Amino acid sequence: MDLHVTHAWYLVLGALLFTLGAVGVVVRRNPLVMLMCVELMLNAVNLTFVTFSRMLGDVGGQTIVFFVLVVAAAEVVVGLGITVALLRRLPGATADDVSYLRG
Amino acid sequence: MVELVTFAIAGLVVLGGAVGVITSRNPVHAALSLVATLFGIAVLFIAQEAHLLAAVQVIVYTGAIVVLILFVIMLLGIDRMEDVMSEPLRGQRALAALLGVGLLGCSGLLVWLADGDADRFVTGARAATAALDQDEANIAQVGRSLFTDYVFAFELTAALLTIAVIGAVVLAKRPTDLAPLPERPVDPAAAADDEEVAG
Amino acid sequence: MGLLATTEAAAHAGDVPLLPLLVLTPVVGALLLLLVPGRRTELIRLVAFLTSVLAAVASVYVLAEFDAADSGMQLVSHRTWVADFGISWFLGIDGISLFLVVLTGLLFPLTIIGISPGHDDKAYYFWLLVLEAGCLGVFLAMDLFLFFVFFEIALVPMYMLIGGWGHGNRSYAATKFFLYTMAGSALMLVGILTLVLLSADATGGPTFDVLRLGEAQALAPMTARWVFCSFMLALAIKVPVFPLHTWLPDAHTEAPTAGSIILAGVMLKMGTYGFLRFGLYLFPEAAVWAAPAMLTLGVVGIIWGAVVATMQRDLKRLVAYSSVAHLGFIVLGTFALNTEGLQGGILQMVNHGISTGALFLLVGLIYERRHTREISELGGLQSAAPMLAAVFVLVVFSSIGLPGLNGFVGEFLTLLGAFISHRWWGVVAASGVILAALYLLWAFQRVFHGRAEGDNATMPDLTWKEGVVLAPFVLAIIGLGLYPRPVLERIEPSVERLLVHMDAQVDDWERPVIEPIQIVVDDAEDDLGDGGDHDAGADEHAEAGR
Amino acid sequence: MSPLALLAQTEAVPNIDTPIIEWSAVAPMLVLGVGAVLLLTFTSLGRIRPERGTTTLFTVVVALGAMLAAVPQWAQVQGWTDYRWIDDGHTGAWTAIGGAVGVDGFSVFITYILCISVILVSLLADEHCRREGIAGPELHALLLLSATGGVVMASANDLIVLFLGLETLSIAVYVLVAMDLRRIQSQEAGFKYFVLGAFASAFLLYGIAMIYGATGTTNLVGIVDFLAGNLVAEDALLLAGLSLLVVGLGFKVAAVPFHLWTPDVYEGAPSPVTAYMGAAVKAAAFAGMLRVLLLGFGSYDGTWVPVIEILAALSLVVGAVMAVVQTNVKRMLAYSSISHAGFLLVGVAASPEAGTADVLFYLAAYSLLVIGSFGVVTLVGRSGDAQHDLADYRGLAQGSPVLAAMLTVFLLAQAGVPLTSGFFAKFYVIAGAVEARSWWLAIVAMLASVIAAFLYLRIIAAMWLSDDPEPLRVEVPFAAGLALWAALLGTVVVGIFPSILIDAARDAVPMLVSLAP
Amino acid sequence: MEELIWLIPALPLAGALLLVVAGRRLGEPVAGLVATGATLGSFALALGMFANLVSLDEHERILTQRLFTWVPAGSFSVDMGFLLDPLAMTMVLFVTGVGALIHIYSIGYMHGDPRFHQFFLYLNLFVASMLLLVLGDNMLLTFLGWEGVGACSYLLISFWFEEEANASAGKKAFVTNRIGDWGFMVAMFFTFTTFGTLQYAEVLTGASSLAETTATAIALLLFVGAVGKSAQIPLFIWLPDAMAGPTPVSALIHAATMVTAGVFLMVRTSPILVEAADWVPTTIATVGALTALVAATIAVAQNDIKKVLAYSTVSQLGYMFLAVGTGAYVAAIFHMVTHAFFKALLFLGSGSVIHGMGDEQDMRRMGGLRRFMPVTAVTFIIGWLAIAGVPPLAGFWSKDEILLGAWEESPVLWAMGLLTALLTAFYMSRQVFLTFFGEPRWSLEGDGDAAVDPAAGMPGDELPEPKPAGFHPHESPWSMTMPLVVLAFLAVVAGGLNLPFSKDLHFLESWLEPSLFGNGHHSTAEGSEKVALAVVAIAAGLAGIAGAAVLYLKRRGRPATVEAAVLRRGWYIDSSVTWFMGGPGRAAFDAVAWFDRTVIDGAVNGVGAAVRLVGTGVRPMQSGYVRTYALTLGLGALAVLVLVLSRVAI
Repeated sequence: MDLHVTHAWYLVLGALLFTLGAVGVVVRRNPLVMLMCVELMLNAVNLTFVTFSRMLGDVGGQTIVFFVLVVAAAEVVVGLGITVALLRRLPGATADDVSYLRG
Repeated sequence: MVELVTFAIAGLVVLGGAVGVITSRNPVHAALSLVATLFGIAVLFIAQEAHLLAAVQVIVYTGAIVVLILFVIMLLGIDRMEDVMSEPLRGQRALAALLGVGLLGCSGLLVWLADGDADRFVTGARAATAALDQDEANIAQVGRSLFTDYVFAFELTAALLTIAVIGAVVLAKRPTDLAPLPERPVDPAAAADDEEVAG
Repeated sequence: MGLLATTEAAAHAGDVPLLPLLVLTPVVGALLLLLVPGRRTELIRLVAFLTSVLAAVASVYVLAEFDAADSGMQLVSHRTWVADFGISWFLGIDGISLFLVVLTGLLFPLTIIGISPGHDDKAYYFWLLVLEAGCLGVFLAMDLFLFFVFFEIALVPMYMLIGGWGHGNRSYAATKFFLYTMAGSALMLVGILTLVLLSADATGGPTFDVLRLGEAQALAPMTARWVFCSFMLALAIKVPVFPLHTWLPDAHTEAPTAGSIILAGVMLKMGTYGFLRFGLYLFPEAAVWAAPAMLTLGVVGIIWGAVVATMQRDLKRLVAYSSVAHLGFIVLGTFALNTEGLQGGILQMVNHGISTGALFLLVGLIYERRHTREISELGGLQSAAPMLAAVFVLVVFSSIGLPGLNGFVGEFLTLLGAFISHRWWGVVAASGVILAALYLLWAFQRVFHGRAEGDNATMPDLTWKEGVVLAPFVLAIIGLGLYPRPVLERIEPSVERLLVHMDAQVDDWERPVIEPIQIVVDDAEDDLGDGGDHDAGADEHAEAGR
Repeated sequence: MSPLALLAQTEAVPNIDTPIIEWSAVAPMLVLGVGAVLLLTFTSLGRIRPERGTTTLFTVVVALGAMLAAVPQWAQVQGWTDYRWIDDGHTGAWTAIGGAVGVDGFSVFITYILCISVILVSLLADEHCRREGIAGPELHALLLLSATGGVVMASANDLIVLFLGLETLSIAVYVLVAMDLRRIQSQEAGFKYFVLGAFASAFLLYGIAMIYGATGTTNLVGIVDFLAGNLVAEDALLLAGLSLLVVGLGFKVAAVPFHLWTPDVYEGAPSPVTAYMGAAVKAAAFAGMLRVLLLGFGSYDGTWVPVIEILAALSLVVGAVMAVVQTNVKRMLAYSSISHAGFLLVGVAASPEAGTADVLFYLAAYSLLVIGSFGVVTLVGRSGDAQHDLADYRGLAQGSPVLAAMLTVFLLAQAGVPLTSGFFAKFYVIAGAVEARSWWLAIVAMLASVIAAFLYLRIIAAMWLSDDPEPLRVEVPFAAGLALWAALLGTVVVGIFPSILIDAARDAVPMLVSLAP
Repeated sequence: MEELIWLIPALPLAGALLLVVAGRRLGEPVAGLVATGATLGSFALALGMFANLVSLDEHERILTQRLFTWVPAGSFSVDMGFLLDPLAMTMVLFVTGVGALIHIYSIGYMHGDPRFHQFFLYLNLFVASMLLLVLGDNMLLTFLGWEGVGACSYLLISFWFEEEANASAGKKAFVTNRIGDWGFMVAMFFTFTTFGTLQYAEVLTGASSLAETTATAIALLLFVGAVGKSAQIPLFIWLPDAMAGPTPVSALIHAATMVTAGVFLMVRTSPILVEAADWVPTTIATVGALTALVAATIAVAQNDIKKVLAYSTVSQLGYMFLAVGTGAYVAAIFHMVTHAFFKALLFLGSGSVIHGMGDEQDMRRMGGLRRFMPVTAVTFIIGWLAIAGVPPLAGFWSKDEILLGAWEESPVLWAMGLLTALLTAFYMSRQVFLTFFGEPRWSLEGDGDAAVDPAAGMPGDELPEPKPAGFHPHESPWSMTMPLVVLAFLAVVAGGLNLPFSKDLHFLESWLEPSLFGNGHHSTAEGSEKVALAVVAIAAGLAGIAGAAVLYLKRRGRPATVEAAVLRRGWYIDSSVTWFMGGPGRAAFDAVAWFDRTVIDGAVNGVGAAVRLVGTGVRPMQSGYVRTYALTLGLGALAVLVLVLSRVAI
């Protein structure tokens, strides 16, 4: 059997990764792990971009990944900043503990 | 065949890492799993001939981002085990599973609609201006793209990074005279009852 | 368009812009009030009073300027407001609105001088004047948008008046009033826009000009009915038509006296006025279609309002429910769709404003003295305050519809109109006069008759000032009852024009008119007489068929 | 040479045809961005920190400068011959910098909304920061930077530029929200906003990726050309991408069911920042949404209009209903902003039929309203930014009648009472919906506005109608007073003479123009 | 002369206005004199007008005057205009005449009342309204007067409002009348839609062209109006209660004038009645006869001197309707006039008695008053004889004509009328005997424990307290007795208006001829038949008197057998109505009010509550947990995806 790696495989892998990331954000309580899960999602998108780039024969997709990386970096910086500030007040808090605002 | 093996191994690493991220009780383990995933992705980049991105992926993500995360974990000492087996929010997991299944179902639907052939719906015009050229180095191509089509976006990243810097600075400050922590709010449903009824 | 041109030509081009002046006078007064320091109560009252008197003078001047023979819009003021949507500042007056404007103009100074708020005078008079502007605007606006603006803007001062100077449950009542009315008008806005936008082709670009929209009649019948319903809902809530009336008792009961007077005297008329101006004029076919339903609601309102009023323990609430019944008559007259009914309806609007306004004023005076509105707490007031009782009984009679007083003429004409077009509705509605006597006289008996005890026995009678305030009401009650002709005369051409318009627009409908039997000369042969009988019978059938 | 060049394996770098940078096209964002950097530079160079009044003044000047810089753009777009002090020969809408930036009336209009928001919010924040100990010039710098992102969104002709603009805006706002380090609520809000924002961004990005796959480009002009030139039979990927775009943008505009962050974040954020979010973030997000959906996917309106309509209806109703049961004024206004987003979505849904003028008008009017409302909230919140309960407003009318009157006007305007800008805003949106023949949505919108009116009345009643209150005297600092008066003036003037604004909004047509060859 | 018609009602109206403005200042007795003067002026004017009318040719005896258009609306137009024809003239004369007398009487009767001037104000207003009623040249103006008299009646019945009963009686009168007014109004609607006008001139001349159904409807509805105003079954219950008002009011309004307005209306519109289906007059006659009989039976058992007269009035009004129903319009008017005289006389006499007895109204506390109040007694006795149908007094002639008409219509009706006549004679005699004859019963006989109450044992409800010893009734002042004398004179001679003996003596009949459009009933009975009937009637009257004499004068037999409780309670009609209104009626009203409050308003508030409930219910979704939010967001995204993709996949 000629098992050929098609583009679809990459795309499905990306979708799987995205899903895992999304589920991770929803089920994990540690703020940093949540952050990591978002990174998983972004990476899934990156993979998708690169795959499309290859399929389309267009370098633009790869360039976009570049920007996504920058955004991810900036997000992480700010996200970590916020988390640090938050955890300074509430040492050891999980995401669920941060629920003063509700209703 | 090489691609198949590469894909299989890298794919497994990617997924394994991802599962590790979302199941590790220890955040440090999660971070390390993330590194695995990122590496896997980098390999898949290479498999798709995006060499520059593979390099950047490793350098920026694993080298900078994950390390930063690890620093914070250490700094705050929040490497406490998280009880991943229990879920305080009722229905959260079931619905999360629904979300996961749904998203996968959607992608499955897409694949099914395309009859397994992604090209059927990746209908985009094959690039004419910035075509991937097998002869030219990947880096040059990305570079050209970056400075032509995406030059504005490229410039814009400056603002993004500036903000990140300011944000880090601002949020790292240690405030004086903290406001006391508010009391835990009561259940919102109960809170609504003792309002006056009008209208 | 031609219509507009002629009416504009008819307006005195060189004269002062009377109608804008009328609307803007209270606004200016209100703004002036803001400049007066809050401590200077007397000055504030003076400014407010003078402003309202000025507006009253202007409204009377409008009455004087009004050409009774002209059925179209008079004293038109037309300025483009929002060009791209065809919105304009378009004021005009005709027989339909004339007396409502005069009533509004005259009612406000009386209210201002008659009742003092007790606290926060500045804000009180400010809102009252804003309210006056809004009320006048509603009756004068001939641009749908402008109408809507005034219709809505009047809510705010009334909300504030009820909420700020009302009684016990004022916040609840004010909110209910505001939201209920707003709910209706919210849908009306959708209706207005639908009408305007769907007519845009026919009118050459969107326009809110009522006259042009009415002439164009561009909507498909079903659409027109839907839009009509949206108008009706909003207006019916305002009137209020049964079963949308329950905000009224609350609002009236909790409102300060001034609020009640204006609410009953002026604001309820916005709805019935809208029925005529917009419901009938813009959607003649739909109005004909809906007439039986509206008549039914009118009749139910008359009887329902009366029955519920009978059982009230709160004097003000009782009067409020009596309004529901009275406005049922107006609805009845309006949807009779004939000259008699419409004229009666309009006259009844004025009459109700006077009678019920006076009733609320009197109840307010009693409340000021006794600090209660509970009927059971009162009793035998006539011995302590014979003048008050005398005026009260007169107003009660007017409200009951005693011939010779104002209430009767309008009531009779509305019933007659209903009878002409829909016989049985008229017959049933007429029984409302029985119930009116029942609840009002019973209330009067419980409050004024019997032996006075406790505080009731020492209640002071009317003061001079109160007498002066009440005098115009009394005069109007008697005057309009004995000589309503000047009013009816001015109303008639416009009503006639409206009906001609409807007649022309609705294909398979003719406005109900009576067809008197051929009177056979005395010395006619018997068989001729039989022939006459036969004709009459045929007429009856024809009428019953409609 | 950049590090990238060092990585290059080739010996000779070929010449690159870099696109022309039309400075006039990016002048406003440049002014804003550079202004922010300059602000930071100046303040960090000086040893002594300047009075914060200076920072505010500087911010106002920068924003005014950006507005000034936008004037020639407007003149160009409208084909006016005057006011073109930077004239590079364009007339009408045009596209610049390699097709990444579009200059049209729409973008200029949004630029104005953003700049005015920045000015008013910085005035509001002036005293607030001093009182709350929110450090340094960073708040103002972040305001300017996020506005830069907003302007980028409004003029983005490329999805990835839009995304970057969005992130610029958002990340800055994450920081702004979390900035009040004394209050844990602020950090909580920042955290929630951040996590959810990043989460939503991922969806948005995934959507962009799909669209990229389906059309082969992220440039809106390219997408339109592609869709016009090809009959896409298998458009599932495109539709999926479009859906995720709607989700991502729906999150930013706080449409139900992507709205859950809104009340918490609005409540937790420092009050001036809340004002900014209500005004500027919403405006930028809607600008982005309109640009993408209307310009990029105008031919797919059959797909996205129903979705937007559902989101609109949900937002209208949920926002209004939830607002009714709140007791915290900030939260009430947050929910009401969701309802307003619903109104705006009604306009968006109608935009293929009725154009964007109604949405733009609404955005402009609402910006002033929300800044005014939250401005008063800022002042009444007083020390600790904590007095936000409905009960805290008792007696405001007795102690500070002018402030109470102002809030009343703003609230009535939000309720859509005539002679305020809010009325015309609703009016135009409903007109749009009627023009688009979606009566059901118009009716839902109006009914929701009635429900929402209840909550405005509650606040008004708390101020004016409560029994025997202690008079509540609130200090009004000069700068904040200025901002409030400006917002009030705008609200009332536009409410009486809407032509001023609606004519401009009608001229502000969004347009996609191919890059000139 | 006709241009002065308006003055007739205007004079009393002016009097009323003057009293409104200056009544309090004028005070007693000037206010009374002013009012009396105004009415007398009207009377004088009416006399002049009468002379003028008589001088005209018979066919020209219709004077009209139009003042102004009252209600113009579309095709509807009604004038403030007057129609003075013989019928109206008759009414005007006796209204102003009797009215003036009662004004004079009231000056004495109301002496000392703190609201003396107000009383005369109302009286004047009443006279003005009554004159409008009879003079109006269209139905609407008649209705104006019709309601005006009703309002005045209300005001006067509840004149002494401190007593709850008086106030209730006033209200009851007005509301009951309103039921009739409903009929009148609807009748006007019918008339207008049929004729296009409400002018009598056109309506009555055009009536012959009416379709029978229309005429039936109008006639019936007018009759409903008349039933209310003239206190016929079933709406008669208000009139006995109306005696709560001052006695002159009872005399003027509730005996002589207002209550006869219904009869006037029926006669006025007789051309329509003629066109109606045959069963309509029959119904009217039956209702009339039944009312007459029932009221007479009730009157038999009343102890209140005014109540007897009140039921008597109802009964006599029934007579008049009997006449109307049998087409004997002239007889109806004739009886109306004679009744006005003798009933006013009786009421005023009873007022004089009450006055003299110190406000005692119960006849069981009277007796032998003829010695104390000779003038009153004599005049009252004349009134008694007149009403009892003793020839040659006025009542005999008019009653005889009615019975004649009834006989020709149906013997049953005649029999009912005759029985009524018998009863009338009986209860009137009973009244006279109890009041003026026998021994005084107002105070206890003897002293201390041995004191005996002379009234004890008389049937009836609880006795009023006896008067203190030494109480002496007194004769009334001249202002009260003078009218009595005048009225007594009229009661004696009024029969001369329409004597049956010869066509030439039918003064009234020929006088009214132009107003009746030839619709008057002309007796076809033979002279002998007439005489026989008259003899039977006289015999019945005498029998009644004799019976009463036996029972009350000679004190043989037990009065209680006659004065059955069921009669005293008025066949329980009134109490049934009261029970119904207070019981099921009130409950129904309460139910409606409850429905309004709970269901209709409840629905409104329910919407608000529902919004709140939903808000509260959805609130937990806003749990504060960022993960919930993320999940919702994700599911929302999924929903959008599914929504959009489902359109592709399917």
